[in-house]
Amino acid sequence: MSALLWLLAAVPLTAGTALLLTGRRLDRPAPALGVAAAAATLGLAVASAVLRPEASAPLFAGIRAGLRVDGLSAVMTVVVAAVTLAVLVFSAGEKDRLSQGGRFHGLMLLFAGAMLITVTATTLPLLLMAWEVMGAASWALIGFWWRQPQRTRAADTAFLTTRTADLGLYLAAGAALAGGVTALDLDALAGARGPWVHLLTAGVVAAAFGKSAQLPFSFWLSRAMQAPSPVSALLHAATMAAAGAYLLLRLHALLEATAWGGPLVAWTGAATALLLGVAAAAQRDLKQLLAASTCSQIGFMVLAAGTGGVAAGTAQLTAHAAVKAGLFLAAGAWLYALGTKQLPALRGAARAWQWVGAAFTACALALAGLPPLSLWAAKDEVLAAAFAQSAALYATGLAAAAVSAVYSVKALWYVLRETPGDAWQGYDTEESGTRRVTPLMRPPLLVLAAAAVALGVLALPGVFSALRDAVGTPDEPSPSAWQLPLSAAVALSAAWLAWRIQGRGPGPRLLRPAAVRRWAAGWLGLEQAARTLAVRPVLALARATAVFDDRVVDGAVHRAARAALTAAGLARRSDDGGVDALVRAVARTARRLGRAARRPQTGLLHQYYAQAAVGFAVLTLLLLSLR
Amino acid sequence: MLTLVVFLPLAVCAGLLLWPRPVSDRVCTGVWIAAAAVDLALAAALWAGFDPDGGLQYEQRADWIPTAGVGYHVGVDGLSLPLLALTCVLFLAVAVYSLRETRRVRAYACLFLFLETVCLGLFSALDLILFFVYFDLSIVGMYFVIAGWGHGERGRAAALKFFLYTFIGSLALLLGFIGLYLAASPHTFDITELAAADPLAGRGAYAALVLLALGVGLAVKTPAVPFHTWLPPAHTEAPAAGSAILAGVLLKMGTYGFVRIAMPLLPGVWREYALAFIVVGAVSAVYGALVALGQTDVKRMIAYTSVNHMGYVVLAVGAAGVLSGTDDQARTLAVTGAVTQMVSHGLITGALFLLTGVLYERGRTYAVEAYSGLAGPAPRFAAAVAVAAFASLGIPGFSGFIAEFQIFTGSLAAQATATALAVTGILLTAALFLRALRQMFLGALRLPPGSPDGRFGDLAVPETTAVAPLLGLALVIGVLPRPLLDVIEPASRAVAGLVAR
Amino acid sequence: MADAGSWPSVLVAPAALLALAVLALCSDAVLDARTAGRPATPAAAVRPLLDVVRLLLAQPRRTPASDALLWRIGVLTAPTAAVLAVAVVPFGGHVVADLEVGVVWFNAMEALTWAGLWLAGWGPNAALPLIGGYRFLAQGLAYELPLMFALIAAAVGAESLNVGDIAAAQQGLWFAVWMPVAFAVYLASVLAFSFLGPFGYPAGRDIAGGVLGETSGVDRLLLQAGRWLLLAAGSAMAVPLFLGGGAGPLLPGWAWSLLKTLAVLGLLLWARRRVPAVRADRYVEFAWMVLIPATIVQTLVPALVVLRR
Amino acid sequence: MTAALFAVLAVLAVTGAVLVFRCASMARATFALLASLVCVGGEVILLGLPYLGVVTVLMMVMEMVVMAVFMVAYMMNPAGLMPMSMVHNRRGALTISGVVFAGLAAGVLLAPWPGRVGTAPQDTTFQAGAALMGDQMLTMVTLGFALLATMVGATVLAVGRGRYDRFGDDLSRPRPDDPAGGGVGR
Amino acid sequence: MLELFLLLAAALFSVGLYGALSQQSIVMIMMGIELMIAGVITAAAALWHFLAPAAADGQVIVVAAVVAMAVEMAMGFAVTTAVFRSRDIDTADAAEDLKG
Repeated sequence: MSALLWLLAAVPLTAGTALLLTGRRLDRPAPALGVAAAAATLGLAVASAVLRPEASAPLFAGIRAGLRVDGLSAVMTVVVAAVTLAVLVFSAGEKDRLSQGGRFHGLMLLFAGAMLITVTATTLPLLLMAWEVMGAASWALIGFWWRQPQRTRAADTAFLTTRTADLGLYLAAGAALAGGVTALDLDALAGARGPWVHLLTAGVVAAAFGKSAQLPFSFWLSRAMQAPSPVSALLHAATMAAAGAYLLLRLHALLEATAWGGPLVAWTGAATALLLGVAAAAQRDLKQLLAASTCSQIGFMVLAAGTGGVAAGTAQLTAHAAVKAGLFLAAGAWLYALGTKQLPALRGAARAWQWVGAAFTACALALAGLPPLSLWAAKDEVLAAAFAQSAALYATGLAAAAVSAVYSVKALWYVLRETPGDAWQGYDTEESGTRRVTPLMRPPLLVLAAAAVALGVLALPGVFSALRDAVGTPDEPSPSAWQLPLSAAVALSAAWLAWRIQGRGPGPRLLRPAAVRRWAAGWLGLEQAARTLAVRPVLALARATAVFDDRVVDGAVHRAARAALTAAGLARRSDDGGVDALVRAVARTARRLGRAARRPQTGLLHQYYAQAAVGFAVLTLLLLSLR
Repeated sequence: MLTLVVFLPLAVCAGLLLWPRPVSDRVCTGVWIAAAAVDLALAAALWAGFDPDGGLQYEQRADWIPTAGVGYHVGVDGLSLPLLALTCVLFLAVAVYSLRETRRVRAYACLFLFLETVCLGLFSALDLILFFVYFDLSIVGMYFVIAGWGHGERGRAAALKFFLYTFIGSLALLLGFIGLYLAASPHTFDITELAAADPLAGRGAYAALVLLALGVGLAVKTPAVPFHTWLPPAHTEAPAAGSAILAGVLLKMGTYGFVRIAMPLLPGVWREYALAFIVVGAVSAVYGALVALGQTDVKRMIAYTSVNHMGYVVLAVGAAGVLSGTDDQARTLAVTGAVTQMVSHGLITGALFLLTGVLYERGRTYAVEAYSGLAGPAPRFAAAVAVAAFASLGIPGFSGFIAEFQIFTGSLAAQATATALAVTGILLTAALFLRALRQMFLGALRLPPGSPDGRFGDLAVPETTAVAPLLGLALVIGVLPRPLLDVIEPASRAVAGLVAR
Repeated sequence: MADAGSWPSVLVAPAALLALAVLALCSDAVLDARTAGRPATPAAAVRPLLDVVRLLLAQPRRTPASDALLWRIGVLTAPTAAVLAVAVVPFGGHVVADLEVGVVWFNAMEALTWAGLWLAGWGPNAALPLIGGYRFLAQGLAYELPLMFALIAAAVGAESLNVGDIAAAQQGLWFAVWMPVAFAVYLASVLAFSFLGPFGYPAGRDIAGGVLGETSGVDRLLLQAGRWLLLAAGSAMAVPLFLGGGAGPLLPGWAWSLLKTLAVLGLLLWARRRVPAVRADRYVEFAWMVLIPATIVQTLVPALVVLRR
Repeated sequence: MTAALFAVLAVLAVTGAVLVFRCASMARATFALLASLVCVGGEVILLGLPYLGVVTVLMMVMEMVVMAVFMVAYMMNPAGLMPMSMVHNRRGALTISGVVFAGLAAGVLLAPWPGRVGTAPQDTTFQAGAALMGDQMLTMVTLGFALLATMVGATVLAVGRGRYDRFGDDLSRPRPDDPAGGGVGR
Repeated sequence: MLELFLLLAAALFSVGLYGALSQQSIVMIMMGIELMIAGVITAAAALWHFLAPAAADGQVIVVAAVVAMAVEMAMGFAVTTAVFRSRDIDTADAAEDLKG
């Protein structure tokens, strides 16, 4: 049984690394191999979802690396596997653009493996390992076309931002161990002692916000759009971005353990949903629009986690995965075809390629939250859970839902219009378009669009209660009778209003003042803030310390050395001047004494006798005096 | 058996030196590689025959200077065996890498064989004076490597600075050893006896002085922040192989000294001043990372990352000394993390330095701005550097993460603020590596004017065969840490126990 | 033991010595006459005595820048030495000065002849006498050591340096009998220090009389007298040393001494005639290489005899 | 009687000594010295050491005669006929000897001489002989060796011609070619 | 009575010293030394006679002095002969090669 789980994790990882290591040789068969691996992974995922295996292995002293598929994980694994397969099929279609297929598919499979481990991990270290590998894979994928500097810079920004947030997990792990949860088991984290639980919660929340691009960290998602479209679809829409939300859903018990955990998460989710929705509405680039909308949708999931609506969150996550993947793939298709993703330039794109247009329209409508479709149902459940918490949250949520309707309709408006005569000027501004959509691109789009629509069934109470049981939070509030039609009405009115306004003016009315529009377009100025507040001071500090280190610390050593040399010089001089002079003086006196001593040796015998006589006389006198 | 492992390289070195007929470079390196390979095989045999819970094994003891209580006492336990294996692996990698060396190869090979014996000797030494002798010989050996094969005049100046600085450190160490020797009631230099006797228990000021001496001596060698300024010039001027060994093995002597000598022999006073070591560790980590971020020379940057990584080890070792608020598992985790970090840092930074050697051989300069878009002409080289860089900044799947996770988890309980500060270190390391990678490897191709033949060849066979196993080992430890941790954990539990008594 | 010399004996001894010397001179003259074929008449015997008168009356010759004082001292030394030497000789029981160290005294007085003869040679400031003086020194070096050992042999035999004791010690057997070498050497030495006969080298005719060359008048007389007195003294000393002194069956002590002395004188005069003149350097070589070892061995014999007794 | 004899001999000895350095003629100086030494011999005999006195006289006579020979051989003006002064530093020598004499005299007069211990034996010569051959054998041996060394040393120094002159460079000549002939073994 | 003898000895010694110091000729110097040794002999004999007649030490000193005199004479003349033969000089002043 547990082998199935190891296999689930191992297949994508090994396939990925194999593809990576072989490098250029496997570029041609890479897409096929990738898709095959993804299919196998999907099969395994479904099997594990059904069988719910469990496995663990010793990792550190007293800490094990455990994997388990429970309700939440089952749903997540299936979603991840499915979206991965769809995206890989789509990217197979885009084969000529992604020339180094081996590297691309390898990284994508590596990412999928990491994501699968993240969703099935039961202990914190394993989760952290997978978490970090996902970050690294995203860096490699964003910077896939490493020859263009702006892409690699974007990759760095994305990686560093998520990495900054990931520090929280490290601290969380330490806090857990300190707090008494020696096995670092996710379920037991809530039981951490004393003050450590607050640090633990803070760490987890920070990591989740970082990875899911919530408010303080959301700017990296806009930079992540430099990645090829399939990457954006898989990573930055369905899986990685949602991982943060999943973590919060998984650790909702921990959030409740601390008083401030739940409300903070909820309110951040709601605020992100609303503000990033507004930002999305102000975007002129389709992918930027979709990215901002991802942030706001994940805001809803975070809101659900904060308010205890685990099932709602899961539903929202699943639905959003399908919808957003579809939209990104559509945008990718158009980018592949027309070489641009600017909305004005994409006018009439839907009409040019009907299949792509149809899928895009379906998903966009779902995104807008129109009644029968999936997101509407999921969003309602989330709002229900929010309503159970506090009315204000419900109101913000509803506003955010309205804004989502606005930006979806905006996108639709551009795409569905006839292609104007001068449209070709806008083409090929970012890439050289191929003016065609390869056959392989169409099936994933259709599947995803179908899923987006089908998941609307969640609205039915039966299905939702089944989901609640699966997830293990049976007593979760379900949307009351009046909430469903209210949200539907809000969504419809917002959509109709947007369609009307779109037709006349450059953007929705409430964005009338230019400053607000620019602020919203620039992703709420978060990146500039982060750059000025964090990056630039750190770099300055780094340069300062480098100079300090070379000049002061190293200087001290050199000054000590110079001081030693001067002391040595001094010693030498004193030695030569003082001691040596003394020695030379002694030598001189000795020579003079020597010369004096030679004088009595006159060679004359009689003088010797005289000297002898005098000597003996003195001797006798001495003897006499001494006696 | 152990003495054979330690002195085999020396024997080969002597043989090579005294060989009457002139020996061609190729043969010299061949002999060197063979010796290193055989030594690695023996080390592997040692590892295979090692019983993790057996404490000190393969002990050999003989009288060396009985009147002064100095004995030739060698033995291996969970702490030293991994380092022993690491030394063998690194020296083999360096030997293979030196196939491309052309300058005075015979002396070069002999010097490295000598260094291998010294390093193996030090890690297996269980007598303070034996430890000290190897400690000093390593400095001498490395001085000649840097002075002889370094880059020109500045090489000699750097070598001299390295020698004097670490030598003064070793003198402080000797003072500490003598302090220990005098404190022990039957005067002895033997580590196991001193550990059992714990001579300095309850001797406040005197013990503090001894710890200060030991601390300074080992901090200079580690290097911890205030005493680290010898490292960057030594590294930038040393030849690639020299840097790999200096970073891979010689730095571990300082940290190994903490784990082998300072903690078990001075438990009481270690606990008392653990906070100092934690602070030094944390400061080293952050300071090292920050200064590395501010560097423009890639080898100097990597050198500072060594300071950063060693800072984590000092942090972990310090945290292991804090009893309040921590339980035995946290302290064991910290010590295991420290030892794992030594091994992983050895492998990863060794690989990194070898790769910078490749870079220097082709571009004749370490300046980051001088290169750009190297991934084009040298994809394998770029891939290797990327892997090494990511391993170094602690990406899971590599040994770096295993070590750093254990260090942070184990140390947080002891001192939350310091560890939190240190954790930011991995973020800075990530930033500097990514910036360097982006600057040098990605983007449009631009080569420095100095590169000899105007193009940037990819990794040659000896270079790949040198670097690949190191990164492979790091990957294996990252993915399957248990074989290594099974060996280290019992020993670190013992050390943690010794410190806590 | 000879009784100590009383005051009058001091006069008798020189007179006796003079008588002996004259007797020796006359017998020598007789022998000369006989050898020259002239009849051995009392007149011939008395001829030398006539010289005495001649010399006394002759005008003494003077040499330029001569050292008169030393010359006169030299000439006087010879006879005085002889007289002083005889002082210790016991004449049949009577002795002038019975010195404890009689033998050494005799030797010392005999050594004075060295000084005397050299001064006599140096006095006239003339080459030939000076050469005569040097010749006597050379001869002196030759005979002195054997003579000393001979005297020592006698003294050792008698275990005393007193001449009387030596004479008394020869009751049983005369020393001459079992110390023949010593006796012979003694006799030769007597001839030598009186530069007569074979040892007349210092006064040899080849250097015009040597020391006697420039002497004239009283000086010459004194020298000649000294010569014969020394001969007589030596003979007199030989008696107590080697011939048992005054011992004898019938006659009183002094008679026997007289007889023995005359016998020795006769022997010497005979020897003076028979033995040809000997050059000093040849005699020195013979004396030092043969006589000294012989006399040493000779001295050893009585030493051993005395020790064994 | 002995006191008178002592006085006479003492005066004679001192005058003889002074005369040695006053006489121009070397011969006279030598024999003045002889006279002085004979008087010293007499003094010794007077002091009851007849053997030593006579031996001294005996030795001095022969020595002075040999000295006279050397005096004549080496001195420039042996007979003192030419007026020349072979003296230097008279005043210094006089003062030193004067001082020495004064010192000695003072010592002699002031020193508290002890009384006589024991009486002289009957035969002093025997006493000397017994001592030399008994207790003082070492002195006797030393004097003996000294004399032997002197004889050999004096001969070596004085003889002008060495072995090689007489027996050829490699000492191979059967008969030494001495100028004067003679010598044993011819 | 002893003092007189010793005065005699001192007188002889001083005259000998004067001679040795003032005379230039080597032989005259030797005569001076002879006189000094004679002084010693007199002193020794006197001391023997007046202080310790029982013991023969005095006499041994006299014998030693006599031997010394003999040795001094022999070596003196040997040196003078050697110096005279090589340098043709007889005064002490001329033979001052051993000057310091």
